[in-house]
Amino acid sequence: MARGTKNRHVGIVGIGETKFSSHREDVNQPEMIHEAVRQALDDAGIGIQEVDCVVHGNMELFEMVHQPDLWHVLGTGAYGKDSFRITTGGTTGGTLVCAADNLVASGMYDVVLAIGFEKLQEGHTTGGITNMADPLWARKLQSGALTDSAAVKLIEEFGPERAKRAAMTYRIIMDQHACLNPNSHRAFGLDWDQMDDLMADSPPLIGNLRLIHMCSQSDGACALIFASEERARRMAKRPVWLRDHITVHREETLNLCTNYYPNNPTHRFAAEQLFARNGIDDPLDYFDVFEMYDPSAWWGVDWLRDFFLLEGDAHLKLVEDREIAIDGRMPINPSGGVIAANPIGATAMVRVAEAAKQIRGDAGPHQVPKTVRHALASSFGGTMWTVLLMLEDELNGWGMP
Amino acid sequence: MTTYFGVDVADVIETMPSRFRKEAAAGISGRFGYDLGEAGRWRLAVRDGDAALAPAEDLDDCLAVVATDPQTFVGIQLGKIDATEAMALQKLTVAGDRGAFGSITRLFQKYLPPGEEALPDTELVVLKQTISVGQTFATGPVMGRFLKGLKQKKILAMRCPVCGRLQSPPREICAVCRVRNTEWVEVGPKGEMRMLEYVYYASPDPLTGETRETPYGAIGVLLDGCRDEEVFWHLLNPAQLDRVQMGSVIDGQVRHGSRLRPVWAENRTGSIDDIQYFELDD
Amino acid sequence: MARRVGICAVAQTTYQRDKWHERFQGMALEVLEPLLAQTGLDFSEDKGIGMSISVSDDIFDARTISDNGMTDVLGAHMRCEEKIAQEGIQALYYGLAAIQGGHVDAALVLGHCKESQPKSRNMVTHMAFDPFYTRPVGLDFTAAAGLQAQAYADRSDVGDTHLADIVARAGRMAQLNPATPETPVWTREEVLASPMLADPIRAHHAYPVSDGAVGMILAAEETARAICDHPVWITGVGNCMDSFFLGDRDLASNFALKQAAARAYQRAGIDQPHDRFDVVEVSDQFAYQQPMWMEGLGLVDEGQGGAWIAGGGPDAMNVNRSGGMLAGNPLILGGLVRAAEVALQLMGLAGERQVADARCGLAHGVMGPAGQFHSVAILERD
Amino acid sequence: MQSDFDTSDCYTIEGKLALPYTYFAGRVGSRFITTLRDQHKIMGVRCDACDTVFVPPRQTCERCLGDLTDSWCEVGSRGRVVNFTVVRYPDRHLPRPVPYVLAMILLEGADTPIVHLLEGIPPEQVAVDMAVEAVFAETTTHTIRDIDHFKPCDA
Repeated sequence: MARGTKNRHVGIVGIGETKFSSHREDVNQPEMIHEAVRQALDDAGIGIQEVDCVVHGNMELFEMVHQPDLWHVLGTGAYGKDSFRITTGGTTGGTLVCAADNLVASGMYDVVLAIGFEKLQEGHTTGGITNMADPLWARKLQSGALTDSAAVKLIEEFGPERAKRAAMTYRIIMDQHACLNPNSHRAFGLDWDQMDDLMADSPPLIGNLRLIHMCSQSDGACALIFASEERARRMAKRPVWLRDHITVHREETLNLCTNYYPNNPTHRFAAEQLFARNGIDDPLDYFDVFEMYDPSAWWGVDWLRDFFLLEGDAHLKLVEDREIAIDGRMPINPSGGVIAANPIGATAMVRVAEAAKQIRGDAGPHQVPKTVRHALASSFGGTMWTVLLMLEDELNGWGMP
Repeated sequence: MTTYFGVDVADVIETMPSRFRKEAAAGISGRFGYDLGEAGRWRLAVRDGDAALAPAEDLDDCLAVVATDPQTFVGIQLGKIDATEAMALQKLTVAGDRGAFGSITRLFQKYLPPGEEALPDTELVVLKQTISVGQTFATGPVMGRFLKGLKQKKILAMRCPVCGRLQSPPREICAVCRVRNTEWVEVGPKGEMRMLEYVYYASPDPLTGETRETPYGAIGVLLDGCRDEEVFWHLLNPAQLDRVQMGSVIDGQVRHGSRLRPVWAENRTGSIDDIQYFELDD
Repeated sequence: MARRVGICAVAQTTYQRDKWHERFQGMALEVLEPLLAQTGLDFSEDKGIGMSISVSDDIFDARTISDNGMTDVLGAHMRCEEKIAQEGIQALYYGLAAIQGGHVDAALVLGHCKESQPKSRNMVTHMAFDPFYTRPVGLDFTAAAGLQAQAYADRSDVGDTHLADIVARAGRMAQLNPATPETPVWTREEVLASPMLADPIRAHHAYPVSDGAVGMILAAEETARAICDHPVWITGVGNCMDSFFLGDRDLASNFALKQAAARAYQRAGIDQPHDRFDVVEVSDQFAYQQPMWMEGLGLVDEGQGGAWIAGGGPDAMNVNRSGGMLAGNPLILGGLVRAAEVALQLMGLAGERQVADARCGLAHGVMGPAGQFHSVAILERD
Repeated sequence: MQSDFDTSDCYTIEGKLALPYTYFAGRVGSRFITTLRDQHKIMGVRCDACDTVFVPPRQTCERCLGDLTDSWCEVGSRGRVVNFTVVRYPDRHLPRPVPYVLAMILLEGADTPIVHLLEGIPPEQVAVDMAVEAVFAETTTHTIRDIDHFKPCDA
C-alpha cells in the first residue's frame, strides 16, 4: 500500500497489565483501567504530566457505555489532555498500538498512552458479539465468536484423530504457559495424561469446538506508553521499537458457514505483505517469539500456517513436536495467550505488551529461555480481520535513513 | 509446604473456620468432606452457626464430599479457576448431596492470601439490568428487494459485473472488484449442505433479548446455481441435526453433502423468518 | 518538520430527519463514489488510498463493531481500515497523523450515522453516563446541556432573544445549503414561542435528529497537488478532555475548548486568532453553544456573546454559513461536517453560500455531556 | 434524496437492541452506596493534594492521579442549589414523569456538586442558592437514588 517514509521512530517505554479475572467486582471500569495506567506510568518512570495524549478503545456494547472514554477519564489520566478513541473490534488493541505509533511518528506528540480495556463480566460476551452481525440476516444465525469452522477444516484435511490431538496438544501447551503467568485468568494445570479425557469429555459448544478449546471471557485492561526515539532513549533502559505494522480487513459477508478453502486469507495476506516489505524470507527463523491472538485452540493451530507462510502439515508438526512451547523453536504465547485471558478490547494490546516484555527480558516466570530480539504480535477481530505488528530490540528496517 | 499460584494450600484450609460467616449459617448443619489428594482429607462440621474443621481418615459420614486436587482447590478459592469448568473437566467432583454442598460454599468469605490487604467486610454492590432500545432497521433498495423476494418464495442473489461472484443476501457492491452489483439472479431454492455449525451453547438473541433454544444448527447451503464459497447462511431443521452430511471441496476434490430444501413460513413478511429452516430433500 | 497534508475532496449526503429508504452502506456509497471520481484515486496497493478511517458509533448503529458491515463500502476489503469511535472531526485529526507519520500517503475519511434508527437519541446519550451516580437521575446530553445553558446564561449577556436570533439565522443559512433541505426556517417570534425542552433551552434551540454521511480524501502534499487543484491544508489541530462529572467542572468556563483552541493555534502559528479566520464553523448542538463556543475559541470577548449576536457578529465573521449543527447533522458527525464545510468554502465550492476569497477557516467539534471534549482544526489554502 | 432514487423496494423492519448487563460499583462505590442505604450518610473523598472534597467518590483523583481509596469524609445531607434545569421532554430512560427539576446541589462540606432530582416545589419557584436536604429512599436501588430526591429546607 502506498506510503511515505516514517517521520520518526517510536518505542514502547512503559507497560501495564491488570490481572485478568472474572471476579473484578471490587473495581468499576475506570478503576480497573487505572490499575494498568498506574503500572505503565511506574514502569516508564514518569508521571502523567509527561503524557501528551491518551488513546482509548474497547467495544461499547460489551458494557453498554456510549463513548466510554468520557466516563473513564476518572481513571485514564486524560483530563486536560488530547485524547482519541479508536476501535476496530477484537483487533482494537492492535489498532490502538498502530494509532499510538502514527500519533508519535507524526511529530504531534512525544509521549502517548494507549489503553485497551474490557469488563466482560458486566455484559453478555456472546450476545454482544452476535450483535456485530447484520440485523436483518446474520444476527439471527451467529453465535458470538463461536464457530467450529477451523475444526471442520483441519479434520477434513488431516483426519479427525490427528486434528483433534493437535488442537488438544496446542491447548495443553497454552495451559502450561498460562500456569507460568501470574496475570492469567484461566490456568488449570492440565497434564498430558488428561489428553484423551479432555478430547472426549469437555462440554461441546459447537461441533468439535469444546469449552476447553475456547478463549475465556475476562475483565482486564492493558496500557502501553509510546515515545519518540529521542524521548524513549532518555526514558527507558531498554525501549522496544515498533518496527512496522499492517492492518487487513475483509468484507463482512465472509461466510464462516463454508469450508471451501481458503476462505480466510487475511492473516496470510498480512504476513506476506509485512514480511516482504521488511525483507524477511524465513519468518520462523527471523522471529524469536510470537504472541498470537488465538481465540480457540483450533484457530491457533490453523493460523500458524498462515502467519508463518507454511505449506502442507508443517504447522501441525510444529505443534506435535511441541516446538511452540516456551522452550521450543518458535515459542507461541508464553503468556498463555487468549485462551488464558481475554478482556477483548485489551486482548490484542496484551499480545504487544507481552511481546515487548519478552524483548526486554523481564516477562517474569514465563520469560522465554533464550535471547529475544524480534517478536511478532497479531490481532484478530471482526470478520477475520488482522493487525500484525513487529517489535524489535534495535532499530531496523522501514524508515531507516 | 506446597504452594499453588503462590499460595500455601494449608493456609487456605486452616483459615476456613475464621472465614466462616456465622450469620449466614443459621439453619444449616451437617458434616462435609474435602478430599484434597496429597493435601489430605478434611471434615467440616457445621452446627448452630459454628464450624469446626479437622483432618479425617475417612469421610463416609459426610453429607457430601468434594474431591479435587490441591491446585484446583486453591485456584477456585483465588478465582483463578472456575468451579463449574473444573467440574466439566472432571478435576472436581462432588459425591453425595450436591445441593447441600452448594449451600455451604456460600458460608465462607473469600480467601485472601497473607499480606494482601484484608477487605473490610464490605458488600460489593452489583446492578443487574436488561437494556433495551427499540430500533427501526432500514433495508435499503438492495436488501429490500432480496427480502421481498422471500415473500414470493424466491431466493435472489446479486452478481458482480466484473468477477461474476454471486452474493445472497446481496450487497450493494462487490468488495473485491469495488463496483456496484447490477444483475439480479434467482438461485436455489434447493441446494447442498456445505457446512453445519452444531450449536450447543445457548446465548441471548440481541434482537429480542430472549435466550435461544439449543441445540440448533446454523448451516451453509450451496444453493443450486452457486459455486465455491457462495453459500447461503440459514438454519437447519433441529430434528435433523444428526442426519445431515457436510460436503467439501479440498484441492478441487468435491465431496457432496446432503440435499436440502427450504421450508417456507405460512405468513411471509419479507424477513429472514420467511424461511423457517432448511430440511433434508429426501 | 512533518510533511503537509491536504484535504483533496469532500462529499456528503443530504441530512434528513429519516432516510428510511437507505441503510448505512447506501449512504456511505453516496459519499465514496464522488470522492473517488473527484480525485481519480482507487485502492490499488502501489499508489492507491492506503487507509480508510471511518466514523460511526456502536450504540447509535445498534451494532457491535459498527464499521464491520462497512468494509466493502469503505473500499477496505483486504486493506487497512480503522474507526474513530468519537467525534468525527477526530478522523481528520487522526488522518493527518497517519499521513504525517509516514504510514500512508492518502487516506479516506468517511462517517455515517442514522439517528432515526434508535427510538430516542437521548436514550443513546444517556448510556454515556455511569450506571450508579448519573444514569439513575436520568441524565442525557440534552439535560446536561440544559444545566450548561443555565450556567452560561448566568455568566454572560446572552438572553432568550439572542438565542432566538441564532436559530432564525441558522434556518436562513440552511436554505442556501443543499445538504440541509429540511431545516425549518423560523422567525425570532416563533422560536421565542416554542416550548421549553430543558430550561433555558427551548424546543427550537435543539439540533434536529438527522441521518447522513460525510467524507473526504486526505493526502500528503505531493500527492495532494497531483490529484487536486485546490487542496486545503490542515495547519493546526488540538483537542482536550474535561472532567466527566458535571459537578467537577465549571460548566461555563470553556476549559476544554480553550485548551483545544490554544493547541490548534500554536500548531498553526496563530498568535491573534480574533481576526484570522475568513470562515468559522462551530458545532452548535444547542443555540446557546454558538456564542459560548465562540468565546471559548477566543473569537468573541468573554461574556459578550449577546452583544456579539446583537451586533451582527455571526454574519460579519462568517460563522456557520452552512446553518451549523442547528440545521441538522448527526451528533457524532458534527465536527467532521463542519470541517467539510470549511474545506468547501476554502476550495471555492460552497455555491450560493460561498464567502468571497476565503483563505483560512476554523472547524470545531464537540462530544460528551455539556462539552466535555472539544476538538479544533485550522484549515488554510495556498 | 437523489431525485432518481428508486424507493420501491425499500422498507423498514422494527427490531431491538436488547442485552443483559451487570454493573459493578467497586469497593469505593459500594461503600458509598451501602453507607447511604444503611446509615443515610453521604460520603465523599478528600484529595489533600488538590484540596478538594469530591462527591460522588472515586478511587483516583483525575487531576493529580492520587489514590483516594481511604480518604473518606462524611458530607452533609443538606446543601444548596448551584444550578438547575427543568426536564420537559418525556422519555423512557427518565426517572420521573416530566416536568421535573434536575439540580446541581453542593452538599455541606463538599467541593463538587452532585446532580439530583429536586422535588416538593414548583419548577418556577426554584432558585439558585436555595437550601435543600436529601430525602432518603424507602427501598434501595443500590444507586445514588438511595437518595430518592432533594427537597427545599430552611437555610
